[in-house]
Formats: sequence, structure tokens, C-alpha cells
Amino acid sequence: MTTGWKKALAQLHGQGGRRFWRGLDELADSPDFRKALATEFPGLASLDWQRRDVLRAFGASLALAGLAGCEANPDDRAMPYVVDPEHLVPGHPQLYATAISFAGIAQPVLGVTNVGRPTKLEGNPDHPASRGATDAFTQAALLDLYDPERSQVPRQSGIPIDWDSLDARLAAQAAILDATQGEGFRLLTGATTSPTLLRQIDLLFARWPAARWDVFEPVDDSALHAATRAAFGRRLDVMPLLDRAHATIAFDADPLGPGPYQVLNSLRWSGRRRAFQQGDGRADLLVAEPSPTLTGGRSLDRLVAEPSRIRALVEALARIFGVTREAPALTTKEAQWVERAAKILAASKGRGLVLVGSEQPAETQALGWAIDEKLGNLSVTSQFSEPLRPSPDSDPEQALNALITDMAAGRVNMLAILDANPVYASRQGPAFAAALHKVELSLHAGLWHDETGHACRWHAPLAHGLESWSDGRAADGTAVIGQPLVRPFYTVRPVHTMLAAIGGAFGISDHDLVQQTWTETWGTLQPNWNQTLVKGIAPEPPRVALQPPPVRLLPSVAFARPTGLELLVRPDPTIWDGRLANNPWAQEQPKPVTTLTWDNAVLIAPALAAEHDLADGDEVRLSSDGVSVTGAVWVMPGQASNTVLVHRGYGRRFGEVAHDAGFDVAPLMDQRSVTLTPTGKRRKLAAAQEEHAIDGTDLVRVVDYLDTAPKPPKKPAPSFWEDKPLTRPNWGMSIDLDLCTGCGACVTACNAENNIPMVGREEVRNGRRMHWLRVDRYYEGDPADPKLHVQPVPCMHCEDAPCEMGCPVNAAVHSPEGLNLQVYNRCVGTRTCSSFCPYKVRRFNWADYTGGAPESMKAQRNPNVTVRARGVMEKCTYCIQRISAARIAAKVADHPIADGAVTTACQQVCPTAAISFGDIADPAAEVVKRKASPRNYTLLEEANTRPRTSYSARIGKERGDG
Amino acid sequence: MAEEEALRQVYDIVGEEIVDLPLAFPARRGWWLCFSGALALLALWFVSVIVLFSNGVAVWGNTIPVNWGMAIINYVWFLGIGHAGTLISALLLISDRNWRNSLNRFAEAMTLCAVVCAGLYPILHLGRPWFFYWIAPYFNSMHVWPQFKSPLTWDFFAVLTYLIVSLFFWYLGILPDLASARDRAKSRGYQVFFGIISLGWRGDASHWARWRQAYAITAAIAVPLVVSVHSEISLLFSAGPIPGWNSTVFPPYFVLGAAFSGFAVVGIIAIAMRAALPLQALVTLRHLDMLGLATLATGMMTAYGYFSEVFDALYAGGQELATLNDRLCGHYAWSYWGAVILNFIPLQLLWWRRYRRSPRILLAVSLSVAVGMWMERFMLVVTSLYRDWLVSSYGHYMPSFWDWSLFAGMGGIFLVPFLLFVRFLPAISASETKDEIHEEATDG
Amino acid sequence: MAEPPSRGLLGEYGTPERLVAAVRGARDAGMKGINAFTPFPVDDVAEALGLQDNRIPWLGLIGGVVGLGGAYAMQIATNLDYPLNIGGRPLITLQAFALIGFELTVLFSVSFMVFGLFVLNRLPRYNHPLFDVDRFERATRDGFFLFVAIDDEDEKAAQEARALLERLGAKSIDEVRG
Amino acid sequence: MAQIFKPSVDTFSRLFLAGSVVVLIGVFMLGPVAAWSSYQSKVGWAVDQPVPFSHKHHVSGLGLDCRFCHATVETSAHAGFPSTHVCMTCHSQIWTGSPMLAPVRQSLASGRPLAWNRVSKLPDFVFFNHKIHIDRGVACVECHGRVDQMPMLARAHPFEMRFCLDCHRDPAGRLGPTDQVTRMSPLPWDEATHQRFALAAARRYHLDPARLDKCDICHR
Repeated sequence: MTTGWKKALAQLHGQGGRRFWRGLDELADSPDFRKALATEFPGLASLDWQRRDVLRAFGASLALAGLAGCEANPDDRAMPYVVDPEHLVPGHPQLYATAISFAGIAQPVLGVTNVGRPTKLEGNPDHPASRGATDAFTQAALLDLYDPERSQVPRQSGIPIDWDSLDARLAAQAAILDATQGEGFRLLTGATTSPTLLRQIDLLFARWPAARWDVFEPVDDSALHAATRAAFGRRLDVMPLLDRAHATIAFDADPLGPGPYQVLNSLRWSGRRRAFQQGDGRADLLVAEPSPTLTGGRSLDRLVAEPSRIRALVEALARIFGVTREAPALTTKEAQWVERAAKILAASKGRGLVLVGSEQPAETQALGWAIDEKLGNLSVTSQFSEPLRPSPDSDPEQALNALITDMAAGRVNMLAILDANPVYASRQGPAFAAALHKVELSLHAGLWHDETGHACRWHAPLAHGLESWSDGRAADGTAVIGQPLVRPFYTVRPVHTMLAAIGGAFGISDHDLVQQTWTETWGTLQPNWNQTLVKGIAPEPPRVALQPPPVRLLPSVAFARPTGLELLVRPDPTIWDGRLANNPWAQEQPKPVTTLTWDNAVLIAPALAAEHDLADGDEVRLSSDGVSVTGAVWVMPGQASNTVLVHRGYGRRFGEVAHDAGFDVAPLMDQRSVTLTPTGKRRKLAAAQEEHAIDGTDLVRVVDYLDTAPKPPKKPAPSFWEDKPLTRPNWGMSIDLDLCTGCGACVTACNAENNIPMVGREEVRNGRRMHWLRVDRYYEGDPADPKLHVQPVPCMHCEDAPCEMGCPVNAAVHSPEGLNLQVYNRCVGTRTCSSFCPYKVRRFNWADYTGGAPESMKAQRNPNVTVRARGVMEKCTYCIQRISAARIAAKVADHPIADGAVTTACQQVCPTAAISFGDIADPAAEVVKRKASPRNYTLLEEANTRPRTSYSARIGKERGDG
Repeated sequence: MAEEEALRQVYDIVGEEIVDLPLAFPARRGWWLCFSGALALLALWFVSVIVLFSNGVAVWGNTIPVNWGMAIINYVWFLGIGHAGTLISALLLISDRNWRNSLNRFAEAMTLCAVVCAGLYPILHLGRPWFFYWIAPYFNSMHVWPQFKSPLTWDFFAVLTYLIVSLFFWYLGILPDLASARDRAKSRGYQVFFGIISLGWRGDASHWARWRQAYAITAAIAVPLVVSVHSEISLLFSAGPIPGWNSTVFPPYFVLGAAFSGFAVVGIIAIAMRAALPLQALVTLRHLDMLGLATLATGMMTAYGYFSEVFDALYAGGQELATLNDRLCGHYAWSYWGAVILNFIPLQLLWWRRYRRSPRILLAVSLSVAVGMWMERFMLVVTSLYRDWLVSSYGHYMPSFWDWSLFAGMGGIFLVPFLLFVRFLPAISASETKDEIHEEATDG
Repeated sequence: MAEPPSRGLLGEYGTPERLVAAVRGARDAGMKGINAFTPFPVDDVAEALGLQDNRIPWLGLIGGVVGLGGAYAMQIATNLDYPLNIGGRPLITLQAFALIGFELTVLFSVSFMVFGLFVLNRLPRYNHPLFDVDRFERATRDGFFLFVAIDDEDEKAAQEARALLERLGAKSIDEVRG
Repeated sequence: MAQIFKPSVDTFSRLFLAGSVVVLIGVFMLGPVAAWSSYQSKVGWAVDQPVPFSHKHHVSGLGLDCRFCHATVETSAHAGFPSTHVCMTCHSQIWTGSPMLAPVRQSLASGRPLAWNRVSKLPDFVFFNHKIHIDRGVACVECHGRVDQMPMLARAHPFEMRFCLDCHRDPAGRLGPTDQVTRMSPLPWDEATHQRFALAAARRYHLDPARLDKCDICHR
């Protein structure tokens, strides 16, 4: 930023809402500003001055400040619209069925907008791949829309330009390419399922046959596809149908873990689990894995196994069912586990499922399918289909290398990179960047001016998914259409329009392009189009599930156990391949297993830590033939002692939020084994939870299946105070620990719904994170091989609440509906309530966490929730704003609030429906049924605070389980 | 006639020794040294407070779960110290222990300063200190009142009452001596100064009569007041369901601990003043002896509190036991053992009269007790909170620079007024000393 | 300038005991407006003067009652004015109110007594005829004074009074004017 | 010894004491008085506007219904402000040239909204919902006063918690027929009718004052 620019913005700093707008107006005429603009936005400076141009130039803050004009807040000015927008009632949130793409897979959502500002993404309840649930990534994706660091103008070698100059260049290039059949033109995109984008690409390459299209997706299905090609002779997607699997044996596979398929898999798994809870069949899950995962945490019996042992385990299992003859040597522990796995599989013959992680060598995966085939599971519990994310290359890795060589050799004169970041996210990043210099016209189009953007000569800002029309396919293959929730904040282009422009066609709207696609598919646009926009699912002829051809068994290549430590490189559970690295919600979301925030770490087993005398935060160097990476270690109970696990996505080289977080593991990406040497330095890691061992406590209760037989509910402990009769409504919550996987979607959903400020690494380490809802992680038993537990902890809304007793000013009081209220504007901040709270769910605004937020981020805030000021206490309210809305609606409609009329944000987002909320005075309510279960218990009963949030115990030992 | 004249001399000498102190102050240089030090601390206090108010409580080390830290620790500590002043003068007055007369005046002054420090802390530690008055009941446009079931509200009233009553008590006591100072003053300035604050006291017999009544009754109420005040402070903790806090022994335990630390600090001050000013004749070794005994007695009672706490924990088991474990061998064990050792080991010397009568030893013991009691408050607040109920919410606490700077600054708040008192007001009760001498004389 | 009229005579005595005796003597002689001044409270003097004033204790009692009543009234009234459910506890909890009850009892009791003391003693009183008497400065040090009022007109009575004070062993006698 | 103070000092000292007592009491009174004063609550203080819009003229003069401009009052939490477009529906026909209306015409031309100065504003931690109040028959005039008699709009009641509570603690009496919510003049009812209606309304809507004055009704 030039100083002039800084000065110009400085004038605006800290001016919120409408004042910001006014400020901008005056600013627009200040010479200071014009000079700055001329240097930063020559494109705009050249335009003749209209207020609206400043508006657009300024994008987010401005537009939003303007839109905020109809919101009831204490600002002195009221700014009505000039012309009322249609169907827009200030104070009425509007919902649009749309979709947001994650790694190419569309996540079907309902976008909630308040006076034109998208404030929340909810899962689309009508969509089979969502059922109203989303994952943490989708929740966080909303914040990217408001990221003040989003790219806002086209650039040429870093200098802002206007679109005309870029378009001129593209037009010229297109003309040349038309002449040469597209010779030397290369297109590199991220993975996509968008029919429209694919159609555009087909058209483009029909025009330029000599050109070439590659896909670069940091975390893709290529390994799986390689395996299927080996085993079935063709590239296939394989989806585990966990809802049908009564017995699942997972080898280094994490279907419930983070990723584009997490929601669908969790839905299916929880479906089976719930049926099992009600006595229908079984839901046995055995996992053998090198490092704890969410799936491992749910398993009945978890075997700690190095990646290289998996092959042996699968073979042993295969042998029992006579699939192979190899008899690998197993330790007794392994042997027992395999025995049990065999028993379980046999017990659910035809309904079992053997899952081998796609990181495993092809022949091991093939062996897994062979077992299923033998047991007649294959077509029942797995779904085979054409690749959801089509790719022109069978081996993307090679394709990328080929591209680099071509570029380096000067055989590429135009490279267009669409929504991909190879310079950072690929191992060949540096080589790629170097080769880019040889390309005459290198263009990067993306949401941010990121590493690749800097390496390319030209950069074009893309519109966020919520700003543009698009389409795509959800995890289950159904097509969805993404409609914009808001006009682009900046002078950006939707990806479709951009691709068209690359083809030399300008001014084509994304809307038209998408409509064209579907007119072709449907023959006629209407009525399908409107229906789709309402329901969010594009009607298509049903996809027929492929009948998998017989499994071709592959010769077992001698799998040499690597010397040194086995290295696992996995995508980060909260920022994935780094695409969410600039997103505070994602960064401060505790990692599902380690509870780390704002950093990745070198995960090592306690044994290994002891061997090298390492503690959490000690820095180590991981090196393997020449390349090395240094990072802080995190001691991970339940990890294989010979394995080192690192996560991708960190060590970004751009972005206020992203940059100094964690370390980049790219150099090691294709290494199998490493050596570990402590550097003696330390890095303070910010873990959301300091201690995890709960031996000897009953915080997380585990019962045998047999115990779940109905029993009379036990009476609460005696109390000095007489229980008040329950008037209706009277709110309560029940969380089923047998269903919760600990994915953490609820935490991010709560952030979005309740305007929860992110506080940053330093403050998290100080124990000052603000999450109203936390997911506690516990280990039980031997650190080398512990039982893993998760437990979401919102406010318990105690009936006899200690916190209320402490407050001297009546800021913490009990509502007749049983809510434990926190009245921010009355709070003076004595923090007694928090001292007295046995659950420590209260959060305090130690500093001004909200005032300093960027204007654009402020625009995301939920207008129905107070933004808390410095020095006040806050905590989970059971989403009281939703309760109020439902209460008012019910009053107007003159009927009692129906069960399910109020869903809390955490409940709504949960992919496994582990959370249930409702009126505990309504005998018909689902929450009441859950609380009636013999598994029901309250946390810290001995404190006798009469919590309204209760838990359902885990089912540990299962029916027929030895 | 001769012994009459002698007695008269004594009265006069007493007058000189005490009342003339401010008028012809001996240790001027020493005083200025101390005072400028105190002023420096006061400046530090202002800096700390400005930093605190402009950034919020974030500048301190507080966290969730340990969201009470130095502020509350020092609040309890300062208030505890204060109690000794009132106890000495009030308790000993009604039990007619005449050796009090040499100590009560500056002990009470010490009380006032300590209570001011104590009272400031809870306000400073608020998230929104500018709204502290919401704790007081007044007719507001919100129709909202304080929550009278909260220990904090009780504390507010307790500390306020205690401050006001101590002030009255102290002023009643000093009034006749102010008159005396007025009459001895040579310079006009002092005459006017003492003239004004002595309200024209003339030693009128009827005035004396009423004065006696008021003073005695106030003293009689002041004792239960002290007990109630620190009992209420203890409820601030024991009202919460936190292991290590929720205990019925707390009120007496706190009161005794308070007296314990208080006597120690009085001892420190007595010895210091004795060394700095020519008061040996008035603050005699006997007084130190008595102070030593009081410290020893309250100390041993406090020790009993420790034992009963441990017993409770062992008896209750569960979380209580876990907390005990955290205290004895947890991350902050130093605070527990520090408290035990500093409070009770040197204390044992005071069983011997000769140590009680040795200013050096007594000073050393008193200092160690003062520090030890601070550690106890730290232990009470921190070790209970940092690992209370849920494993997941275990945390840690490390006071920040601004925590310490404010604590040091509070030293300024304490010392500046106290030094001014020593410098300009009769630091020992002359009239009562004379009364004492008279009674002894007449008793023969 | 004309001297202000004489108000009475001030006699100084060596010890409290002598003063007590003098007071008794003066009263027996039927002197009017007798008063004594001592550097510290001497019970016998008060007794000899026949002071029977218990208004201070009464004020203390009244203050206490007012404080206690006020405290409970305040706490009950405010809770009834805006009834809120606090931690499931009963609305009116007399036990919990006792603490503030006690504090205000003490506060009001002491305040009543202290302010009562000043009012009854007519303090502050910065200018007083006695201060004109040079020797009177010893009243706060080591002097024990007896004051008897005399009528400025009646020379004879004044003489008698002076004689009496001397007889009663006054070390010195001053005329109080003003 | 000589007198230190002149007799006058006693007079002054007593005056001073009396004075300080008075001042002390004064201070204690002043706080509330200031807080409850119209200076604080802005009651009756006309606010000047970019366009001198007269509610008096438009409501009692032309007989416009409140909802003509504040259109969303029945359907939303917010009553809503009229867009420039709404103003121009009439003023494109009448008073087209009036200089008074210049800002309105500019706004339409430039697309830049009019910036009205709020008269009835609540802090952002208070969530008032027009919809439910209108639905229950709380007339506009209950809170906003006789805007039909205000040439320049002013606040009719203190928009403070006490004002909200006064009504929430005794709601029934404030209710009227829902078809009369925008009526400005008092209903032509006698006391008895009022009583009867209040009782009926209380029963009909299950009004519970003990519930309505709890914090969560307005604060979230």
C-alpha cells in the first residue's frame, strides 16, 4: 500500500456504518485520496468521477455500510433506500437455496441474508447430501466473502490496472490462438464439478484443439482412481455407504474426517448408528490407523498401526476369508484385532464394509475390495460411480510436471490458472514459479492475489461463490445451482465470465452461461429453473450406480518398511490445503484431535517424544534426502510410535491472517520417511485445551449396550430450593455423545450465528478464546493407545445457577423459560459468574475484541445479536435470538411454539444430529424423549446445579460384542 | 506538692514527645527520602491505572479459568492487614488493656490507608469500572437494583461501612490531641491548621463525658464489624461451588488470618517508627512483647485453619481432595508451602519472651508473616481456580508486568497518606496516655 | 477601647483530684455556671459536676435501629419492585439480607453518635472567650481548670467568687471576658 | 494565648458545614434529576431534518396513514423509512418545483439516500419489534405520541428502560383494537369500555406482566 493510500484509509479508520459512508464521500473529493487512487487504481482514476464509482471501487466496507442503512442500530442517521428493492423487508432475513464449492464439490446450502448481507450459511434441508447440515469449512467459507484482503482489481505485474487493459490483452491473445488452433495455450484449473464450467472448457478446446487443459487439486482422488484403475480397469469413485454397513473395518481410512465428503458420510454413519441405538441391527466399527482420526475416535476397537503395517493387517484379514494365501507375521495385539475384525465381518456378512485408505498402495486397496467382494458386501455397502471431479489426466502429478517442463522449454505462450494455487500448494511450487517467467502471457484468476497471483504476470480477481451464478455437483452426485446472495463488492468477475473472456468473449454474464447449460440439459429452461432455485436441487435423470466389475487382485509388491520414521502428510483439518488459511474462523477453530489453533505441528507419539525428550512446542527438523522442514512438535497420544504426521495448508506467504502461521510442508510432500532432529528452539503453540486425561472421572460416560434398556429415571439430588413447576415453554438441550464425532462444525456455526470475535494465537494461548461452544477432547487409559472421547460443552443453563448468585448487578439472571440470561449491557465485569461456574463456559471480553474488526468483517455480523463490548461477560444463550423470533411468530400466529420451531445454530449444523433442543415441558418433544433415555446424564451431577443441557452416554461395548 | 509537680512534668513531657513531633519533626531527611519514594510509587500507580483503563483487563495475566488474579488477592490481603488496627484499638479499649494507647493511633491510621487500597482494587478490576456505582442502590431510569444475594454486594456495603466507621473512630481519638497540638503550636500556620481540624476542642468536662461514651460504644461495635467484614470477604469465595472455596471454615479462618497479618504489619510499623522517631519511652519493649504475643496467638489459630482445611479435604475426598493435591504438589505449590513456611516456622520464635522483645527478630518474623499471608491469598485464589472441575478447562495464571506495577503502585497509595500522617499529626494518643499515667499514679 | 464584660473566673488546679475537690466546693458554695476543663477525661470531675447525659448511647441505639430497619426495608422492597429469579433461590431471603442488615446497623449507629457528639458539644467552635485566657492553653496539656460564672455588674459577688476559688486552692485565677 | 480565629470564623464554619450538607444532598439528587430530565431523554426536543418534513401536515392535514410511509411496521421488527421513491410518488406531481424538496429530488437524481436524523432511536443492545406490538394493538401514539400535532418531529416519551417497563408491567391498559393502531386521537371510549377491553385483551393474549418485564424480552 502506498502511504497516500494509507493516509486516505486512515481517515476512515474506526468509522462504522453510515458515518463510514459519509466519510468516504468527503474522501472521494480529497486530492489526497485521488492521488492515492491514481497510484493504486489507475483504472478507476481514469474514469470520470461518479459517486457510484467510488462506491464500487471501495466495495465491501462502502456497499455494506450503505446496506446497513436500514438496520436498527443506535446510529444517529437513518438512510432509507432511494428505490425500495423488491421483496426486501428490512428486519426479515431472506433465505436463498444456493451452493458453495469446496475443492470442486458443491455443498448445498441456504444462504441467509439480512438487508442484502449474507450473514449465515445453513445446510439445505431438502438436499440429500446435506439434510440441513454442513461442515466447518462451509460455515467458515462465508467469512471469505468479507475478507478485506480479497483481490479487488486486476493487476499487471502487481500494479492495479482496469479491466479494459486486461480484456484488450486477452482479446489480442485469443485472436492469435484462433489462428494457431490454440497452439501453446494451457489452462490449469482447480478440480471442478460445474457442468457449466466443463461445458465452457469443452467448447473452448473444440475451438483450440492444440491447447491443453490440466487440473491441479492439492488434495484429490488420484490415488483412489489409480487403485480402481488397477483393480477394476477404470477410474471410479468409491463412496462408502455407511448407512448400510452394519460392520465397518477401516484401515487408515477416515470417512468421518474433514473433507468434501464429510457431511454425507457423517449423515450416513449416524443414520446407521441411530438405527442401532433403537435395536435395529449393529453398527460395529473397527479402525486400524497410524494417528487418531474422528473415525478412529468412534471405533469400538482402535488398533494403532503404522502405515506400513496396514498391508499386513489387510492380508491377514483377507487370508481368514480365503482371499489370499499370504500369511504375514502379526504381533499378538494385531492378531487379536484381526480376529475380532473377522468375527464382526462374518457376523454381518453381506452388510459389512472394508475400507482401505486411498493413501495406501493400490494393491492393498484392491485386497480390501476383494474381501468385500468375497463376502458379498461390495455392491451393497460401497457405491461405485464415474469420477465426480473429472480430470483430463490420469496422473495429475505427472501432468503438472509435464506442464512445468513445457513452460520451462518455452512451449507455452499462454497459461491461464483458474482458481488454483500451484505455486504454494504443490511440491513443485518453486519450479513452477520459475517456469512461469518463460510464459509470455501468464494469467492467474482467483479470490486472492496469492502466491500464484504474484508469480503470474497478470492477475484477475474472481467473484466469491456467493457473489456469482454457478453450478456443481454435491457429494452424492446430484447437481445444484448456485445463485448469488449479493452483488459483487468489488470489480471482480465470476469464474464463468472470466473463462469466457479468456476465450475472447466479453460481457457474457455468468447467469446466461449457467442458464444455457441447463437449457441444453433440460431441453427447456422452465419450469425446472425456478424450481431449482427454490429447492436447490437441479432435476436430472437419476445416476445409475455402476456394478463394479470383478476385482483384479494385484501381486503383492514387497512393501519394504521405510527406514527412519514414517511420514504422513495430510490436509489440515480446519484450513484444508491452505484455502482457508486467511480465514480467522478456520484458523481459531480447534483442530478436531489436537485442539491446536493457528498452527500446524509435527505430531509424534508419546514414546517418540520420550525418546528424543521432546515436549509440546519443541521445534524439530524433519529431513529426508536433502529437503527438510522445521516445525514445533505436538505429542499425540494414540499415534504409532514410528510415525510422524504433518498437516498441509500452513506457511502461507501472503495474507495478514495466513502468513506467520505454522510451517509449509510442501518440500516433504512426496517423502515416505524422514529423520527427526530437535533444534533446541521452542515455538509457543496455542492449544484450546491444556489437559486431556480423564482417567477416574465420569465426565464422559460409557455404557454397555445392555445397559441401555429403559430404566425408571433417577431422582435429582436433594436441594435447599424447591423446584419450580415447569411452565411452557421451558428450554433444554440433549447431546448424544454416541453420535457426536467431534467434527467441530457446531463451533464455527456458533461463531457465525452469535457474532463471536476471534482473538488470535496470543490470546488463545492466554486462555482467552471466545467460543461459546467448545468441543472437549479427552483421552482415557494408556497414552500409547488411549480411548478417545469428545464432548461438546455449551452453557448448561443450570436451574440453580451459581453464576447468577455471584452477580452483584443482576446481569446474570434466570428467565421464566429456564434460560440462564446474560444481560451484556448490565454487566460491569466482576467475572464472579465465571469464577463460580463449574463448567467454565463463560467468556470475558478482556480487551476490545470487536471494535477493531475490519469494516467488511463487521458487515457479516448477525443483526439480531448484540455485539459485545470490552469488559462484559458473555456465553451461550441457546440462540436466544432464534427463540425470540419463534416466540413472536407463534404469538402472531396464536399457537404455542411447535417442537422443532427453534433450532440452535449448533443443532442445525450438526451432520450427525447429535444435538437436540426443545421445550422440556412438552412431553411430545424430541428432547424430552432423549432425556428419558437411560443413557441420559448431566455433567458434574455432584455440583447439583441442575443443568438443562444433558448428555447421552456413549455405547461402548456393543450387542453380541465379546 | 513535689510529686504533684513531677506528675505535671510527666504530662508535659508526654505532650512534647507526642504532640510536638509534627511541630518539631526530628527525622526530616529520612522522612523526605521515604516520602519521595512513596510519591514515585504513586506515580507508578497512575501509570498502571491509565494503561489498565485504556486497554482493559487484558493487560493483566487473568484468564479463563483464573479470571480473578492479583486484584482480588491484594484486595483480601490489604483488607486483612487493615483489620489489626481496629482490633488493637477497639478490642483492647473495651478490654481496657492500657498498653494499647501507644499503638492504636498509627494502627488505626494504617487501617485507613489499607482499607483505601483494598477498596480501590475491586473497582479497578472491573471490566467496565466506569459503571462500578451500579452495585449501589439508587433510583435509576432502568428500574434495576443491585442483586442483594450476591457476596459482592455484601462486600461493597461491608467495605464502605468499614471505611467510614474506621475514619470516625480514628478522628474521635485524635481530636483532643489535635487541640493539644494547636495549643502547643508556635507558628501561625500550624495554629490555624490544627485549629481548624481540632474544631475548637477545649477539654470541656461535659465534652469529655460524651466523647467517652461515643468512643467506647464505637469501639464496642467496631469489633463485631471487623469480624463481619472479613467474614463477608470470605463468602466471596465460599459462596461459589468451587473446590477449595466452598467451605464453612472460611469466615473464622479469614478473620484470624486477617488479624494475624495485621498484627504483623503493626509490628513492622511500630518497630520502624520506634527506630525513626524518639518514641522508645512510649512504644516500649513491652508493647512489642504484646504485639508478638498477639501475632503468635492469631498465627497459631490460623495454623489451625490450615489443618482443618486439610482435614476437610481428606474427609470430603473427590474434587476437594484433588484441589488439596493441586495445592500441595500442583503447579502453584510454592504458594502453599511458601505460606506454610513463612507464616508458621519463624513464628515459633515468638514463644520466647526474649525474641518478642528483640525488635530485629520481631521485625523479621513480622515481615515473613506479611509475605506469607500474601502467598496464602494467592494460593486461595489461584490454586482453586486453575484446576476446578472440568479437566478440559484446566488453565494457568501468570501475573503480568502491569499486575505487579499496580501492586507496587498501591504501596504508594498506602504510604503517601500514612507518611503525611506520621509527619503532621500526633502519631500516638497523648490524652489517653496521660489518662493512663494518671490512673496508674492514683492507683498508687 | 472598652474591655468586653467579664463572664466568669477561671481557676487552675494542680491535679485532677484538687480540681474535683474544687468543683465540689464551688457547687456547695452555690456557684452558678460551674464547668471544668481537663487535658484528658477525668470521670470524677464529670461526676462532681453532676453530669447525667445519656443522649449519645440513645442516639447510637436509634441509629442502629434505623440502619437495620432501613437495610431490610431496602432489600425486601427492591426485590419486590423487580422480582428476578436468581439461581433458583427464593425471592426474599432474610438470612442473606442479614449481612447488609448488620453493616448498615453499625454504619448508622456510629454516624448518629459521632454527629450527635458534635451537635451536642456545639463543635466546631473556633472562637471562644476562654481562648483569650493565656494560661488556658495548658488545658490541653497539664492544666486542670475550674470555671465559675459571675455577674459583671455585681462587684461583690465577683470578689467572693475569687476568694472562694483561692480557698479551694487555685494556683492562679483569670478573668474570662467576652 | 490569643484567639487564633475571629468570631466570624464560627459563623463561616457553620455556614460552610450547612452548605456542604446541602451540596452533598444536591449532588445525590442531581444525578437522578439529570438522568430523568428531558435533556437526557430528549423528550419534546424537535430535531431538524434535511427536509423540513411536517408529520402534522401529512397526517392530520392530508390524512395519510402511518403505514403509507412506514410500510413494514406490521410485518417486520422495523417500521421502515420511506424510500425517496415513495416521497416522489406524490411530489413528482405536486410541489414539484418547491425548493424545500430540492434534497429529495437530488436524492432521486444522484441515487444518494436522504439522511434523516433519527428521533426514536434505541441502543443496539435493545431489540424492539414493531410487528408484535402492532399485532397486539399497541397504537403508534402510545410510544411516538401525537405526531399528527408535530410540525417537526420530536420524541414524545423518554425512550428509556423505565418507559418500556411502565407498559410491559401493565400492558392490558395500553392495548386498543388492532384496526385502530394508527389512530392518533384517543379512542371515543368511556372508562368502562376501556376496562372491559383491557380485561378481554389480557385474557385473549394470555398477557403475563410478570413475564413481560424479564430481561430476555428485550435484551439478547
